[in-house]
Amino acid sequence: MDGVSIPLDHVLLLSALLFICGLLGLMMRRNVIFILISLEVMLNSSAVAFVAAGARWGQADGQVIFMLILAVAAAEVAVGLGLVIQIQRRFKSLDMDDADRLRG
Amino acid sequence: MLKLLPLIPLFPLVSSVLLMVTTGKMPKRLVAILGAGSVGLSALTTLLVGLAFMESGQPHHQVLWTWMQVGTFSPDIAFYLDGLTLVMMSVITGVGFLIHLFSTEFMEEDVSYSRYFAYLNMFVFAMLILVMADNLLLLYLGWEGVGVCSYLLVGFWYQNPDNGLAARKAFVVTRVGDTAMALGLFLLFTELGTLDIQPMAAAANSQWQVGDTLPVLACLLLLGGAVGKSAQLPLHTWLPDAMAGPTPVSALIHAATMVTAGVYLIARTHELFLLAPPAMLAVALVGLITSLMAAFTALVQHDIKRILAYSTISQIGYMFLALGVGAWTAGIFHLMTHAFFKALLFLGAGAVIHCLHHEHNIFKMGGLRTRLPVAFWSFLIGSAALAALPFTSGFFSKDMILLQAYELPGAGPWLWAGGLLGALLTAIYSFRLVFVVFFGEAKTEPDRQPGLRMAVPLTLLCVLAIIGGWFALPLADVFPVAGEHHPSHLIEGISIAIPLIGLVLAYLIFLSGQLKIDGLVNSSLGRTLKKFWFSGWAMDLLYDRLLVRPYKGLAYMLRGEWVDVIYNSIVKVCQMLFVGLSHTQTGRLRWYATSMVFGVIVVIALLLGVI
Amino acid sequence: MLELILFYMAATIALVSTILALTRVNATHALIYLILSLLAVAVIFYLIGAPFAAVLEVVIYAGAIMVLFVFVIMMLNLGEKGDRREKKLLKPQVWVTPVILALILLVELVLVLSQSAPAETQGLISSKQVGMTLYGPYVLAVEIASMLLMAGLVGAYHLGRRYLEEGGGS
Amino acid sequence: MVLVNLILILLAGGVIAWLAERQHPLLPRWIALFTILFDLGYFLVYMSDLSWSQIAIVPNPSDAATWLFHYKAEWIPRFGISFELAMDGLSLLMVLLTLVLGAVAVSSSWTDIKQRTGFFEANLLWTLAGVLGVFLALDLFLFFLFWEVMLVPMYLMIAIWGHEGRGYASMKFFIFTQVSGLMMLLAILALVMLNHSSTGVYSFSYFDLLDHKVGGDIAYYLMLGFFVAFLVKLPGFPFHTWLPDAHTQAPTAGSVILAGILLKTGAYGLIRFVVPLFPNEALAFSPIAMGLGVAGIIYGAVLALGQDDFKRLVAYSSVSHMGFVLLGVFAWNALALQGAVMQMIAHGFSTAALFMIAGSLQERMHTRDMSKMSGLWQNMPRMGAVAMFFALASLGLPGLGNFVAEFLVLVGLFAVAPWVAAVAALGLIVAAIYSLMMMQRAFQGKPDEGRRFPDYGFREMLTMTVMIVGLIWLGLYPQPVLDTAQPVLDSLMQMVGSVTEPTKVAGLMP
Repeated sequence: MDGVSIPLDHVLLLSALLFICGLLGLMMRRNVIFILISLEVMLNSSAVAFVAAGARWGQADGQVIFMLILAVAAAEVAVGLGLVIQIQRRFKSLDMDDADRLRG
Repeated sequence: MLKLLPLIPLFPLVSSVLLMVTTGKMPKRLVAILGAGSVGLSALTTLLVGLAFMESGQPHHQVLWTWMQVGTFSPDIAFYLDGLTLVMMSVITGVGFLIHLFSTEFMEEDVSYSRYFAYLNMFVFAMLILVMADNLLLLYLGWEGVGVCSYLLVGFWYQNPDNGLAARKAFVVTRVGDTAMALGLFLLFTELGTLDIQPMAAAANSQWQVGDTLPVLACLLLLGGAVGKSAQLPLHTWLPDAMAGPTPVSALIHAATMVTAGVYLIARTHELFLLAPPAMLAVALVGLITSLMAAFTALVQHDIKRILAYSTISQIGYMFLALGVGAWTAGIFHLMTHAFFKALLFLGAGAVIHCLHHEHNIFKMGGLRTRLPVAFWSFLIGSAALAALPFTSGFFSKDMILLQAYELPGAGPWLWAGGLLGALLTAIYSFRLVFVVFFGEAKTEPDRQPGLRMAVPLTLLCVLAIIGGWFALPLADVFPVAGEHHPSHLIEGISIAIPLIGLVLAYLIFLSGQLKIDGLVNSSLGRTLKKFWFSGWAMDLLYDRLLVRPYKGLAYMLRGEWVDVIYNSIVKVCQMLFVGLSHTQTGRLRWYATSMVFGVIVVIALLLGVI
Repeated sequence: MLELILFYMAATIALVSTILALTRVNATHALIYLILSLLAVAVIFYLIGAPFAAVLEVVIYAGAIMVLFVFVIMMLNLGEKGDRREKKLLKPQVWVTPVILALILLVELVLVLSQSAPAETQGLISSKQVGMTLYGPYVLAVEIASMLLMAGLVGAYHLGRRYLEEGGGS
Repeated sequence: MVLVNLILILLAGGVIAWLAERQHPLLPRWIALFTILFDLGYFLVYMSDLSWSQIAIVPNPSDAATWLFHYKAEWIPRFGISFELAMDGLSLLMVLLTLVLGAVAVSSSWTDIKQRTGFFEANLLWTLAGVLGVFLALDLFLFFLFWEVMLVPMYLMIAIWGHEGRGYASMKFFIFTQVSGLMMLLAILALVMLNHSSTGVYSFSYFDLLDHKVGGDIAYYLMLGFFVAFLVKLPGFPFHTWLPDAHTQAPTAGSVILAGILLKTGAYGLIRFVVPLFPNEALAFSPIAMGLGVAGIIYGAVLALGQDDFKRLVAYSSVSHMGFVLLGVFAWNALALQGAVMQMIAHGFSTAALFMIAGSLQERMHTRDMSKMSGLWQNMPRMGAVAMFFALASLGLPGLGNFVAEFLVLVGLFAVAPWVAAVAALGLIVAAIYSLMMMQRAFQGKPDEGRRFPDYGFREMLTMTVMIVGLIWLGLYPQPVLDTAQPVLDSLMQMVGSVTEPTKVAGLMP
């Protein structure tokens, strides 16, 4: 298995495309679950970029960061889903626009 | 003996402070003794000092302490005694004492008896400082001091807002003049380096030539102060209103002493004025014009005190005329005789008012000749002196002024003619007063007779008003000697005849009624003119429209503080920004995410541009 | 060559399934597509020489985290009504601005990428290497991550407990 | 150490007064009075060691040994910040004024503060401590610190014990002072940085900064930074608008301190810092400064006439009077400078007294509106007489301190800029108008027979007598004050002497 043949640019491009998908989801969806999913996509895409960069230099740092991202994602999902439950209880809806208490 | 000089102002000062500190808790008798007695003591001391001065014949200079000293600016609290000072001091303490004595009875029923004497004594103190001052700054202290006392006394019955207005007017109008004078002081100090009068005169003589601009400017500024204090054009409007004060106050401050301070100032600084002929001419013209205007105004007034007030303005005009033509001694002489007869007239008027339920309108009086004989004789003698009937004191002084005015090369005869017109008018209005008030049928009955403390001062002043013309004033060393004059007999004769003509005219018009002037008075021109003169040539109206109202309007307009508009608009902008920005806080997650993306785009674009 | 083909296939699957996941109305469907996307990414990891990461991606991401999602969605019991409502929210006007912005961003990213010199991934990085690095220079990061996880745990417990105490969802 | 103790005593007294409220609510005012008098006594004891010959030494601004007292301790040596206090004739006068008026201020709020008395007196004492610090500090960092220290307690005094509009007034006061203070801080920092770049050492010390003057355009802006801070405090037109609000709303003691002492810190700053640190720039700026001074004199006087509120009137009169100080400082003339110093002291007395009268009226009538007053003299002759005295002082009656001050300023200014002096002299006329109008509206006119108010009692008369005697003394024998300030001003004149050649002032000559 020699991974020499995969061009880094393409991996990074994939990462960018995934990231933008996540971003679009974040911007368009109002359902809090989909927002969380979008966040996961974005985290994942950045993880791709890290791993690819690590592979480019033959260093393990990229994967280390990937693992940290995993930890962040896990924590985020745990808290985020807890919040989802609270939002559902409070607003009887998952629409984030109903939870606009922060409006100035 | 000369060392007693500082005691003279000290007596009234101490008395005044005592009266102020005890705040009316002193018994009236003691107040009277303290108030009048202190001035009496001053008068006695003045006599002693005067005798000593006559003996030595040398001007006496006495420094008490250095007022302030900054670099070369070091005015002292110091007194200077020469003939001029002595004359002024004698008038102030002498006439002042008589008026204080008169006041002890006149003000008997007033609740603020001790406040009255506190002010009056303070006035005497300030006036003495004014005339005794060795330098112009100390003179200015006295100058403002008498202004304040005048303010306090005009507004003595403060319960009536009209009196307050009159008092404020008196102070503010004179302050305009005072400020001009202060500027004059600045100029003199800046140019001559001292404010001590004698060194200053010497410095002026050595630094300036006759006809230079600076002395003219300085003298005109000093003249500004003088016209303010002495109620000359264009700052004369306060004096008639100042009659709101108690009548003895009018006699002391607004006839005998304070209003003549301007005359004193010019006489004191005559060496400067001699360097500035245009300023001298200005003094003469101001005096003449004022004197005529005031005389016309006095002709048509109803209020006994206002008539006397305009007459005072007119007479001071004569003094200015005298100073302007260089007749220094004559001016001071007239100052003195005027102090006698005008104090007499005012006190006489005071007696009439006192005994007549505070009636001021002369057309509501009449026939008082038999009912108030003391007042009648005072008025008669006073009016005779005022009109300059021969052998009264006023005759000598006024005659001297007119003759010296005639001598002046150039404008002399014109000034003389103007002066004669004034003398004619003076005779007419003064005897109009006498005839209307004391002859004819009685309209109001007096409810009392003047007591001893009123009668004695009146009598003494009557004597002074008659014999005052024979006094020899010790002014020879003070003023430059006037040239010998040889007036023709014609000129002299006219001067004597004019007042008599005026007397006869007044008799014919106001007493016998043989000369009918109703037609003249009731014609439209006559009515307009009468109204115009009655209002004091509409000067009050002019100032009201030109200065008072615009200033008040300005103050009212600005009171909301427009500068704050700037700061408030800064606040407004901040608030608008706040409101605007708070709209971006929609609370919507998508909106925040979108804005973040937008920001990221911008940042990356910037980076790309840089890369 | 095979790797390259595999890579492009996996990349296509990842992209398509992600797009599908984000456009679903039903949350459960979306999750299935997301798992598919994650698996595809795992393949890519494997291909670029990071087998350990690939394994973690499958086990933790696609396994643990997504299961968590599924549990919650089941707990919320959204059903048909939620789907209809969700459909209404996906109106075209909601799309326009985000899409434009996303496109601009994409262009920018591509520009950035095009400026870097072409390079390729190289060699395999063993799990040993990763482990050495992780517990070597990055040990502090591990500590921080552990604290983060702890905080997440506590937070999730706290939020969830109140829900349970108050008697469950609607 | 004397100087440090002077400040510490006040700070400690404040703490004690605060704590003492728990024992008895009336105790703090006695503690405050005692603290100030003790401080004054302590200072006088040390001052009595000074001889006139010592005071007459012209202090060399860059040689600390020529100053009367000097104290220096390291504070933050890394940035050249030290705890440096020093006193010369000018600060001596200011310290005396502060302590005397401080005692007067305590007396003026003897009865009208009923809530949280302890904290009030504590704030009062802390303000005084801050003011003393400002007058004594010679380290610019320390100076700025004290500048803020005096601000905060004053803000609290207005915000807590003020009248109906206190929120707005105190905020306005705070923001004006704070913003201008920030400008000064920027200028200080820039000055230190410039000094650092030329000498290589950081130093906030006045002496060091004096030795290395900055030049060029930047110096002009730095001068403006200082100038604006001091002008706001002075207050000079057009930065005066906080003053009427703050004065009107402050409790009596607050007004007394504000008018009597705090405003003087602005004037002091001009003399101590702006002119010596930036002589060239200040000279170039002086036409504008004079213009602002004259504008302040006239504007303040006009607005004073338009006011119904007794305190607002007095506040605007302050604006007018402080214009003379500005003129005096920027006339570049020994006479005018002396006048400015005299005005600082005389105005402190006269305006403080007028504010006390306003406070007494407010306490008795519960209004400051002069349209609701009339003929008060009838009921309160003593208060009326006192008010008359201070009204006359305020309009510049010769024989009282204000006249000496204004006359010296004008006579000095006249030599430099006659036309400016002529316009400023109009201030004498308009001052008469508003002062007398104030007397007329409040004390004269028809008395309201239905209402009776208690006249001044012993405590009030005692306080007022102190001020009256002070003003008469300043008016008739100001020499001790002049002599004390003279050496300082001489050194100032020497310092600027090199730049004030007649040719440079020529623009102002006729």
